[in-house]
This record gives sequence, structure tokens and C-alpha cells, in this order.
Amino acid sequence: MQKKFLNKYNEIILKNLSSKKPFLNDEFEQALKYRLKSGLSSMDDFYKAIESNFRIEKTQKDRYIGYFCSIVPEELLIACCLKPVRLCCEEYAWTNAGEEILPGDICPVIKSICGKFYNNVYDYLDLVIVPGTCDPKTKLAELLSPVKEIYFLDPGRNSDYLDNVDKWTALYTKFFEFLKQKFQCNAGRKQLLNACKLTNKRTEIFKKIYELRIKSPDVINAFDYYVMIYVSFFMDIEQWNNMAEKVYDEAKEKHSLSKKPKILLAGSPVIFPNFKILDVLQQAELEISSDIQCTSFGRFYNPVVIDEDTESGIIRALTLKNIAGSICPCLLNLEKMVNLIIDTVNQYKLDGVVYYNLRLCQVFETQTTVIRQVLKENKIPFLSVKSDFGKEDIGQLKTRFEAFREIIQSGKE
Amino acid sequence: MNKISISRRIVQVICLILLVYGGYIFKDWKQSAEAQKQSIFPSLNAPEGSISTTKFEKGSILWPSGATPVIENYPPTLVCRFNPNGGMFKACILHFFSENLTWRTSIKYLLPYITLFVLLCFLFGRAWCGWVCPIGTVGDFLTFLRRKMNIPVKRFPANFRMNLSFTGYVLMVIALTISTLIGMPNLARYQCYWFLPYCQICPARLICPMFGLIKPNWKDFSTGITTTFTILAWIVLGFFIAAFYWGRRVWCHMCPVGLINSWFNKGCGIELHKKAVKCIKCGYCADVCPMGLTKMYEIDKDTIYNQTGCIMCMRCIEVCPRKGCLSVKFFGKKFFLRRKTDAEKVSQQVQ
Amino acid sequence: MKKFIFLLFLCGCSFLFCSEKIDISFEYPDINGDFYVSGTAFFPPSSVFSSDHILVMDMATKKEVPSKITVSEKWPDGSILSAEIIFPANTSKKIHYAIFYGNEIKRSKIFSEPAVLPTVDFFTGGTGRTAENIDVNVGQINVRVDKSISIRYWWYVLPLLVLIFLTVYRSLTINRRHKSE
Amino acid sequence: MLKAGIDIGSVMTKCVIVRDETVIARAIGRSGTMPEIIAEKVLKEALSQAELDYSDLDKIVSTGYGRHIFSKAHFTITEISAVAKAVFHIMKTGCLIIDVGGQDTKTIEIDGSGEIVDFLMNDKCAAGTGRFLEMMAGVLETDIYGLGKLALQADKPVLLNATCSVFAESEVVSLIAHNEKKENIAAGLFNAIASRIATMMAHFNKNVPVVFCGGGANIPALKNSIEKISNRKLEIPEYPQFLVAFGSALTF
Repeated sequence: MQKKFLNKYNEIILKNLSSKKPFLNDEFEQALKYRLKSGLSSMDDFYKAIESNFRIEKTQKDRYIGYFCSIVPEELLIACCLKPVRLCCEEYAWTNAGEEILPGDICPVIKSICGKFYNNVYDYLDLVIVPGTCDPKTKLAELLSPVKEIYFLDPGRNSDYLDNVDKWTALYTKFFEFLKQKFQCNAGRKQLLNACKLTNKRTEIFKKIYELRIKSPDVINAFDYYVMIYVSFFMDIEQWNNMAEKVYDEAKEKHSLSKKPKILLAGSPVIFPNFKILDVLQQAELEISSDIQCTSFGRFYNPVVIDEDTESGIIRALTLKNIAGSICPCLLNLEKMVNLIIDTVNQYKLDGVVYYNLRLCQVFETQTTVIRQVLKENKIPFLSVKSDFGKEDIGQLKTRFEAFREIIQSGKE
Repeated sequence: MNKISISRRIVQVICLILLVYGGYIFKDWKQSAEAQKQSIFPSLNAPEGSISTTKFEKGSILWPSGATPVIENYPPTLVCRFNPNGGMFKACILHFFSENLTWRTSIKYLLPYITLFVLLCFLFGRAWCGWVCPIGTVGDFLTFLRRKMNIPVKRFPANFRMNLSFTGYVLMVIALTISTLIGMPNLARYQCYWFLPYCQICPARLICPMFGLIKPNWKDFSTGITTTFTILAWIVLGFFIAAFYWGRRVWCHMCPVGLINSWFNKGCGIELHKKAVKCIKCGYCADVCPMGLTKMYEIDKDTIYNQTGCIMCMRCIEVCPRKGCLSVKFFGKKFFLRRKTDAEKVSQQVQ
Repeated sequence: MKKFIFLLFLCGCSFLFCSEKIDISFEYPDINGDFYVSGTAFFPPSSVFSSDHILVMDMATKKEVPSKITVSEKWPDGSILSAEIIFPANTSKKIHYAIFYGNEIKRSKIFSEPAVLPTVDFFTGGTGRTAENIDVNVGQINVRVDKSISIRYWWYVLPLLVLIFLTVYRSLTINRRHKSE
Repeated sequence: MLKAGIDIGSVMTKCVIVRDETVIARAIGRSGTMPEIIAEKVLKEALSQAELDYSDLDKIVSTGYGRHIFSKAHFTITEISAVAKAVFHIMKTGCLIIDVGGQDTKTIEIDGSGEIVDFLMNDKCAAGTGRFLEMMAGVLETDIYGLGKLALQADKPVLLNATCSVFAESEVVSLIAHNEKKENIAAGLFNAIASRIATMMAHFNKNVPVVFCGGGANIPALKNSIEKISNRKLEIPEYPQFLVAFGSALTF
């Protein structure tokens, strides 16, 4: 069994940091106003799903497992008939709640997660899987261990396939055994195959949407796209596939009218309530047509390719998809990121790259210098922007984005 | 199953049926004696009175079916004289070399055969192993069985594969030297036992007759030499089955015909290209390669990654999630064995 | 893998002592008790050089049977061409005999003056043919009758060399051939 | 072709009237809490200087932080492209522009054809901007230009390591308490700002002329300390503060 981290001190921590009054985040209702912008009628059930997400009652039968990065294999959870819920959240209100527990200068995502856990928003979770990708996340495991049972998944920092694939397979098999033993379900090869089929279907749908958005970005605008991504965090996969399929079918016929410059949004992920970047980009008439972020592209683009359909073969294919194929900057992935950016821009003839750094998240920021120099070499306009969840620097962001647009447009003539 | 492997499996099955049951299917096509004379390929048979002819009575160890093949020629794949009813082609290239070394036929009669062999290898390189070889198809079926029985694959390190190819070369050299030795007059009397040494221990000798449901002569313990050959044949057959059962295509590292093909792999018509910019190092290609090669994963610049071990099964191209990263060209012209998925169609209009 | 090669080598060396076998078959006479079986056996050239390299073995019990062997003709290179072989047999036991010859065979049981017993003729190789037309495998005679016009074949050297050159050239220029679209 | 460029900065609002790419009138005013009215006043002042009437203007271009507030403007453009246009119009070669404004410092690199290659803005932190200098001048009881004169006579500049303007103020106060000479403190201030700007300059092309513009360019002491620390020659065009407004008028 996974040993708890702070066995001795759990009670002390819980007593002192016991849950305060639950934070009312009005910011959430305010965020739903994006609903009016979306032209597609089939997007409504996605927005409805968001509201329902905040009232998940713990039903007896299905168990919810919280996890964070796309390093964690969803297929194993689905195979054990558990409900995976992704907990990465970027809400300004919750970061303030988190600041009561953690000191100020810590990655805002970690603060908002701690805020949520210590204000028992996530009571319905049975287990939380924390990957050891970046440093604050490893500390998060210890932070959350008083509140919830934690399983710590540590893939190591090297994403090279040849040296580490056996290590990863052992890691995933141990994780799978732990899940089966904890939840007493005998998931075998058949369940794994079904789970992989589901995720592959999701990948197929995502690719269609991803390519359609590049062709005509304003048909499925950026807000709808990121809302769909956010809904896939907690919604059941089949349900999500059908809804997304409907959105794609509806959007297929429409054609794009916008002549705005097409932007590739790279860097740290944009998750539902924190749509500040999308707002400002839209005001600056820049069209986000594609993105390389771990919550959306990194998680959905690579299918699980099963060549060896034995049980260990499937688990090995999963490690390839989730760790070797991941674009998380916490692993040694800089060359892969730069390749991806250059290739996506050249292949789809985009106009520029906006690199969104989350303030206080050093992992993304250190990459900007290399990416800046390489893109300058390849004559691709590049703008790196550092910002937080708060709304105070919208003015500065707008000047940057408008200047960037002017650079692109003058570059075009 | 993606599109490339569907077309590959179809080709494999068709070739299996053709090469093994060719003898029955094309019975009336068999070349009559005088047609043999006009054909550009001279008829190669043993010099008069040589001992090896006596060995060829029907049912003997080297000629179980006793029928003549449809085409008296030697393709660059492991097809055997032990096929039921003579099979489609006479035999594999190693049989051709050891036979003619024993009979000491002059080079000029061998030239047409060698030229045809080199031409076929130059066009398709080792694709013969991946797409045509019936023994490989049998092996793939064994791998398919293992997967269905949920037995995990055994992956071998690179140096193990080096040793295997080394053994393959050693076997080939021993076989060819023996066949030249017994060609000499004063050693001629050994021909009856030592003729075609490699064929006697090759797994195909025991597998091919099984297709025709005729009993391969499993054991021949009459003299010291034949017992040794049978024991060796059993050991090699056991290794063949174990190799295909636990590892994928391990036998192909050792099979001499494949080794001869692999000399043409780098320069052959089929070129496997990689665009390093598109690669995100996800490792799918190296994981899926039945021969366990990793060059297509490691190279960082835009090159052709043909290598001698590759049997051109194109699983890596089919499996790569990044469109356009790995591609295959035939003498420079791009060709797609697979239909485009609709996601690719949408992106096609984007360009 | 070294073990595998060593295994092959081990089996290989069992070939050093090479011995040959000729089967003997004959019809049992209608007498009973002991009788002699006599006949001439023919050997391929340079296979056995002296009569004590030949022995007669009773195949059922794998034991040697005493035999009297006299060399009648020799090959030009001194090896025995044919030899007269007599050995006792008994009608009560239906036994299958075989002559073994080879330089590692040692004959141990010899008897010289034959008792007066009825003799039966045997023939070798089980081919059932009479003694006159035993076809002797005289080994390979390297004669080749030229049936086709020889010039036509030498032209194949050209395409062969072109193909080999092309393969080597293409394999050396493997990088340049990758044209990026 | 009469054009007016209005740069509604966070500290000062500047207006320029341009006829056929030559400046005929300039006006400046402190933009307090009501930038809309201030911009109106400054525009009228510039027009009266050039004895023109409002109706003669063909184009009005607004730039700077308050560009969206000024309703009368026909076009808006960011100050980054504006200053790049102006400097290219003057220098005609690729160069590196340093703009020390009221609320931010910008370093912009333009290539030979006037295209902006890359730009860096330091607007999240007040250190090294006009606002910071005003605060420090207040502490030393002079105005910005007085601070500049003081810094020139300094013999041994003090090393100020506070990067954040709030802590810098407390550090200056404590230095005065240790009766450090005002000239040295002023020089130390300018060195602190110069080193920040020098690190920003390091990101860009090294062998290109450097142009210093914006409000900070009027202080010779700042120019000397930047030249000393980054050992690169700085050129200052005349009326550096009006360059942004001039550039915005040129673009349309």
C-alpha cells in the first residue's frame, strides 16, 4: 500500500488548516459569459456540463480518481472502471484561498489546488495520483497527503525512450497492480483494449477538430475549444466523444471569414476559468488557430498504438504515449518542443507564436531564451508573455499583443 | 490494423500460397524439357554419374516430393525444394550456391541466375523477407498466436542480434565450404550424405512439406552423418519455433538468405526517409520494429534510414503519429500504401 | 550464442570417423543348421585400403560376425575395388547382416579355413540385381556436355556489374538522396 | 497632408502636428487622472502653436497607454511600432531603440528595412522608469533634471542593490541618514537604472547603433551611465520625448 507521506503530522496539519468558510468564486459565473460568443448550438451541453461539474454528489457505485498531468495513464483508470478526474485548475479565487495555506511566491496552479483541497471541494475523490514531474508537484503530494490518499507516480526526468522504457513499464504495472488491489477489480487485457479504443476514438475526434480549427479558426473559436478541453477533464469519455463529434459535424460546413493572423499558442496550459490570455488575444485581433499545450495537444494528439496486444504490451504502449510522447517541459523535452513549434508553423503556414509563461513557473520560462533564438533563426515571429491569473496586467498584455500583430502584418507586406 | 499492414498481410498470404502450393496450382505450366533449352536460364543439373544424383530418388531426404518445380529459378526468399509437388520455384539462393559449388558448374552458366537475383534484390532489397518469405509468414503467425495467448514478448538487446547474424554468417560459410569440398573428386563419395549441407538442417526442410501434408522425413538414423544432420535439424527447428514464439522475427537475423539480401538493403529501391523536424521522439517506431532496430529513432538529421537489419515491413512508417515524419519512397517517388484518414484529408485542404 | 556455435562444432566432429555400410540380403537355403554366406562386395574408390578395415556385423545384435575376406581387385590408387567375403550364418535365426568399411573400422574376428558347409551367394545394396551389373559409383566425372551457345551467357556480366555498382553507389550516397520536399 | 500624432502616456501626454513628414508644432502636458480632457487640451495647444484649425487636420493618430480612450482619433497604433517608424525615419538603418517612458522601459530592435525584429518591455516593475526617478527626486528634494545635474558632479557613485523601487526609497533614506553625499546617491541611482537597461540590451544584436529616446533621454547623466555600463555609444535625436507621437503620425 502507498505509504502516506506525513503520517506523524497529519492530524496537526489538519487541525490548524481546517477548512475555512467555502470560497464563493463569483468569478465562475462571470466566466460563463463566454457562452454567448460561441456560434455553435451544440456547444451548449458543454457549458451545461461545466455547471453540473460543481455539484458532483458521491454516488455509491462509481469511484472518482483525481490526477494531474498527462503523464498519468487514463486508460489504466478506465480499465479498472474508475472515473478519472483531472484536477489541474487555474482559478484566481482559489489561488487566493491557497495563499492562506502556502506562502506567496509559489506556482499559482499549486496554490489553487491546495486551496481547493483544504476547503474540501474535492471530497468525492477516493484517491489522488500525483506525478513527480515538476518540483512543486512533488511537494504537492506531501501537502495533500493529510487530506486525501495519494499515489505518487515518478517517471523520472528523462523522456528518452531507449533508456527508460523498462523503468516506465515497471512503474505503470506496479501502479496498475495497486489500482486493481485497492479497488478489487480484475481488469485484464480486454478491459485495457476497450479503454485504449475509447481514447483512440477521442484522439481521432480531437485531430479532426484540431485540423479544422487551423483551416478556419473562428468557426470553433478559442473559447469553445478550451471549454471542450476543460469538460474532458471530468466528463466520461464516451459522453465527451459523442458531444465533440456533434460539435465537429455542426462546424464542418461553416467556412472561416476571418483574415486575422493565425497564432500558435505554446507554453503553459490555458484551463477554463483563466481565459484572460484568450480575451486579450481576441481584443488584439489575433486568431489562436492551434496550440501546443499539455492539457490539449499533448494529451490528445498521440494515439495509443498497440502492436503487442498482450497485457504488458499494452501497458508498454501506454508509457510510450504518455511519457515518451509527452511534451511536458519538466522532462528533457526542449528539442522536441522547438521541433514541434517550427513544424506546426511551417506545415500549417501560421503567422506567429505566442509563448504563454505562467508567472513563478520557472520550467516554462527557462525555455523561452532557446525558443526565441531558434525561431529568430527560422524567421518566425515570436512573443513570450509572462502573466498570472490576476486581471491587473491586461493593459500591458494588450500593448504587447497589438505590437506583435503590427509586426506580423508589416512582415507580411 | 492500419492500411499498410493489411496490404502486407495480404501479400504475405498470397505469396505463401503461391510459393508453397505453386506445384499444384501451376501443374500444367511446368517447363517441358525442350522449353528449358531455349530459355535464357541454362538448365543446371548434376554432371553424369555423380553420386549426388543417386541421392535424389523419390522420398529420399533431399527430394521428398520428387516433383519438378514450376520455374527452375532461385528467388531471393526462403522458398524450398521441399515444397509439396515441387513448389513454385526450385529453391533458395543458398541451395543454388551450394549445389553449383558441389557440381563445379562454370560461372558462365550461373551468370543469368545471379543477375536475376541481384536485380530482384536491387529493386526490393530485403522487402522479400518482410513481404514474401513463407517461413517468415509462418513465424508471424506464431507471433500472432503468442499475442493471443497473452504471453509477453521477449525483447533482445542489440548485441544478441549481432551474435545471431554472426552465427548466420558462420553457418553459411561452413555450408558453402562443405559443398565445395565434397565437389572434389577424391571426396566425391561423401556427396551422398553431405550434399546440400545447409538444406538438411534448415527449418524450411521440415516446415515446407508439412504444408503439403506429406510427412517430412523427420529422422534418418542410418549412418553417423545422417543422425547428426537430423539432430541438428531438430535443434535448429526448435530454435526457429522458440525464436518466433518468444521474440518477433529473431530467426530472420540468422537466416543466411536474409543476410545475403541485406547486403542490398542500403542501396535498394525502397528508401525510408525521415524528416527530423517532425519527430517528437515518442519511440513508437523503435518499439514496434520486429527486428528490434532503433536507428530510425536515434537519427536527428533528415536522412534515409535504410539499414541491413531492416526487412522493410514498414510498421514504423505506419505507426508514427506525426504525419510526414517517416515516409517511404521507391527510387525517389513517394507512394502511399495506406488510404488517408479523414483527419489527414482535412489537413490536406489546409496546405 | 558461443554455446550454440560450440554445439554445432561438436556435432560436426562426429563426421571424422566416417564409416560406410553395405546391406547384405540373401534367400535362406532350405537346409537347416549352419551354412556359409559368400559373395563379392564392391567398394568406391579410395574408401578402404586394407582388408582388416572391413567387418561383417549382424544388424540385430550389433555384434561382429567372424568373416574371411580376400581382396580380389584394387583401384588404381591402391584402394580395394572388390573383395571376396565369407561368413557363417544359421538358418534358425533370421538375421540381417551388413558390411561396414571405413578407416576407423577394426575387424577382430577372422577365421581362415572354411569348414565344409553349404554356401549361399549374397548380393550387396539390396538392389536385387545379379552380380554382373552392379553399378559402381565411381564418383564424379567432371565432364560437361555443352548444349547451348556459350557466348550468350557471358553478356550477363554487364548488367550484373551495373547493378552491383548501382547498389554500392546508392548505399554510399544515402544522405544526399534525401530530397526534402 | 496635415497629420496629428498624440502619445497619451501614463505620465506625460505629447502631441505633434506633422505636414509632409516634417514636424511643425509640438505640445506636452502632464496626463493626470483625466487623460481624455488633457489630450484635448494638448491637441488644441499644438494647433494654436501652428495657427491651424481643428478642421484642417486630415488624420489624427493616437498611441500610448490611453490610445483607446481618445475618441477623436481616426487610427490607433502601439507606441512600439510608432517609435520604430520614427527612429527608422531619422536613422535610415537598422538599430536598437531604448525608450525610457513614464511607466515602462522598452528596447526595440529594427532591421535594415524598418521591420521590428524583436522587442522587450519591462512594464511589470516600476524600477528604471520615469515614475521611479520622480519618486527618488522627491526623496532628494529636487526634480528629475536637478537629479541629473547632481549625478554629474558625483565623485564616487554609491552601489544601490535594491532593484524594486519601494525598497530603493528606503535604502536612499538610510544612506542620507549616514550622511552620504547626494551627488553619489543620484549617480548610484542612475547606475542601477543603467545596469537594468544594459541587461535588456544584451538580448539584441550587438553591432548596431543604439538610439535613446523617451522622457529619460533628456537626462544627460542617465545617458552617460548607460554608455559607461554597456560601453556602447548612444545617439539621442532632438526632442526625444516627441518621437513616439511623431512616429504615429508617420505610419498612416
